[in-house]
Amino acid sequence: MDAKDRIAQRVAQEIVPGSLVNLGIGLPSLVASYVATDQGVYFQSENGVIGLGSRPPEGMEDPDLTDAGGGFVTAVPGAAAIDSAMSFGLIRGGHIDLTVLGALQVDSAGHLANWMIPGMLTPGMGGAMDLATGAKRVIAALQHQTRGQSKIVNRCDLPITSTRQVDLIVTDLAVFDYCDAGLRLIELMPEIGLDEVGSKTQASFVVAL
Amino acid sequence: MDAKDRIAQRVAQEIVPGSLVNLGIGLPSLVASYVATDQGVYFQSENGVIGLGSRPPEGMEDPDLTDAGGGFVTAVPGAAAIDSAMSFGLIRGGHIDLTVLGALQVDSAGHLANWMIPGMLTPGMGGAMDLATGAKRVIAALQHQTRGQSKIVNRCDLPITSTRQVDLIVTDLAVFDYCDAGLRLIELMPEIGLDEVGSKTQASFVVAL
Amino acid sequence: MKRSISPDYAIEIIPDGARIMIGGFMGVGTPERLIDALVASGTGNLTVIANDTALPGKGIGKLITAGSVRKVITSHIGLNPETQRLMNAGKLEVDLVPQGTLVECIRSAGVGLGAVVTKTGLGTAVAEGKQILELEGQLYLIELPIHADFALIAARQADYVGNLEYALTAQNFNPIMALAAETVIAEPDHIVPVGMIPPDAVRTPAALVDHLIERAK
Amino acid sequence: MKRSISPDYAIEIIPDGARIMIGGFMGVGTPERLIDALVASGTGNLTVIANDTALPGKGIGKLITAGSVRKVITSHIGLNPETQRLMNAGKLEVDLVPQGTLVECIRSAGVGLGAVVTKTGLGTAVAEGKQILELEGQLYLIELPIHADFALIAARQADYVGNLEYALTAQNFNPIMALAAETVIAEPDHIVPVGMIPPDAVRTPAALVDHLIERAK
Repeated sequence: MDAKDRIAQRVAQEIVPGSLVNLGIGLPSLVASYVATDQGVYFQSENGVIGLGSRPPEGMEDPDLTDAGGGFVTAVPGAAAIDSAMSFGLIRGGHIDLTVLGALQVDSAGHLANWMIPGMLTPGMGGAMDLATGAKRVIAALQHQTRGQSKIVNRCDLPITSTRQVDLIVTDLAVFDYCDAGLRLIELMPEIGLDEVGSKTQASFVVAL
Repeated sequence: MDAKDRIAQRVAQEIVPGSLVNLGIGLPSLVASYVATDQGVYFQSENGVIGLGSRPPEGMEDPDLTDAGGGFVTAVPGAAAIDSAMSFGLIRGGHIDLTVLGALQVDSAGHLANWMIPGMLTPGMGGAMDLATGAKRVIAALQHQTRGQSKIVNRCDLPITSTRQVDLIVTDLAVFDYCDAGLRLIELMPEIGLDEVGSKTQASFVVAL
Repeated sequence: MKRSISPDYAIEIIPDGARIMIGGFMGVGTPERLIDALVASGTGNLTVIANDTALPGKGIGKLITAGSVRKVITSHIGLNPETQRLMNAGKLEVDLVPQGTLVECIRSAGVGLGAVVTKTGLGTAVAEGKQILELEGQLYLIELPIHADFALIAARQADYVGNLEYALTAQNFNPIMALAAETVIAEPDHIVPVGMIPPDAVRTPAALVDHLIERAK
Repeated sequence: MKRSISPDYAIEIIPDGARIMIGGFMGVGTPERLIDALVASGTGNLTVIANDTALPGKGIGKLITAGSVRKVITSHIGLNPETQRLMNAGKLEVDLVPQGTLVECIRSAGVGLGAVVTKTGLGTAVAEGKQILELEGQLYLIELPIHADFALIAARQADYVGNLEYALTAQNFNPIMALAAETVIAEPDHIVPVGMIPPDAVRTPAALVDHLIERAK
């Protein structure tokens, strides 16, 4: 199992039965495959479906049923199709129980940066700003480092996505949340030691394992 | 034909083929019966239907298909059912070509009063404030006098419905619009003389017959 | 999948003094069985948010007559003389709001917006005491979101998970109120198996509905 | 009843420099025949308002590649490297707006509201130069309505008078854009007789639609 799948599998444990969950594109979208289908969990995709399902059978893909990345999907029984105003009404209005977002950086204040690298890459924020601001719970799911640089930083130097503090960070090395003292390490991923997390993390954190 | 029907018949002449029209409850609702059914005119009722039709056949009334007064109606082929947010989105957004509203008073500034008589009667504004403010064209349809008092006044002493100037006033005596000089008499109803309108109107007006 | 509950059981969770949205337009598309249970429960001191107070003996009119309501936030009371009588007697507070503003304030609460910025009501009694905003040379009235503790809504049809479908003018405020209350209780005429309401026909997604009222006995 | 017109004929009414909304989400639910006709017409200097710029060779991506667009107001350009290349080369102005703000600004234009009052974007680059409003102790960003001269929308089905029905995720921005443009041009997959779309299935009432595009040849 590679790093991304390990992260996705760990995030899946955070999903409460019966909840409504939005998964960002990329790494977060892998989470769905680790959630049991009998838990009454509904996945919302911001392009307009509640009850996103797995991949359709070969040859049965419908061009009018896609995920937010434009890929073919199915819908589960009990799904609902909604327009973009309703979709973001649900997101901004606090009706999404949990969103899992990818990140370029997350910082000690719980700010997430995931929509542009000035001068290099500008994908745009898509629905990320609304999700990071409006969802009831926000999990940042990301690889701990990129090219040897920590993505868990004291202060984002990339443009942030929201001033709302994320609730949980899950990386391939560890799980963090926030307490009064700031960023807090609460769990090590299997076979990872505290020293490794310390040496690979730029941000200061307290430990509560 | 009584006064109300004469007013309704005259208002009907203002309705342009192919337009979307909202008729207020009471007197304005009589207008529909004077509009030919082959003119492609659609009536919107603010409780949520576009394409309001006439009375349903006896015994076939549907409790879920009513006008804004709660009375049974039909819907024409090509009708659409909408929720209240969409209904008032259309109204406030300028998508209604014409609204016909009843009035307790209309004044020289074109202000309409039709939602309360302090200390006596408070029906409430319902959709009237949105209609008077948002429709492309507003016609006030009312009897010229009530208990010998002119309802066309220099300045409303009843609480106004909107600061937006109405476009046309149709009474059982005359038709008025507004020009740079203010209220303007543009038409006498059949068998009505200028002197009668003058003596029964409190507001000052210019004449352009 | 949700369990269906009886109107009486549903009403037990509503305390005295609760702030309740009730769907319906002149009693059309209104949850009559929930209203009957609410009247029977004796729960009082309610704040009711609704388009109108219907007629005496119909829909919200029953709550007004029963004296269950302390305050009503509404656009129209003209067809219910009882509402006007109680208001004039100082026994019922009536907050009149233009209908388009009312539905949009409910929507804004439901979709996480901070205010409704509208021209409706500007320069009228409705604007008294409210903030005016100038944008691009135009004046607007700032109207604040309207939330509720409970929304009692009527629907033509629900499926077992709680997706809702409405019919014709019985739709009105119901789908908007389903967005804006802590707890949403839906009274459908019919409850059908999952899959019988196609995704494109759903107007209120199941995730918004907390309780489904069981079929009428 | 409306007459149906060809994509080429519809596009003739769109002048250089027009401000155009185009429905679709990553090319899904986007009016491809209208876009093809617009590219073929050579009309340029356009401002396009859309959720995203799709992919090269698909939907709005074709307009980007053809150089028809001067400015795009959108939430996401990440899957179209051509958009990013033109932006970096200074040949295309890109105004990035959060997706929920974008759809709500379009809606507010369509439903006659003066602004969108939202927390989204507060404290980020999106808030730069914008007015902040404090209401009940909370800060909000004021985002202005977004209008257009034309809306090019895709629908699953229209009837002869122009009522529209959408399908699944091909709905997205289409019904909202149909509210917010001077002229609305709809490209349905199918056009059916009046009465075949029941009133409760209509998502865009005919009154909003100015032109229907004829069936594909």
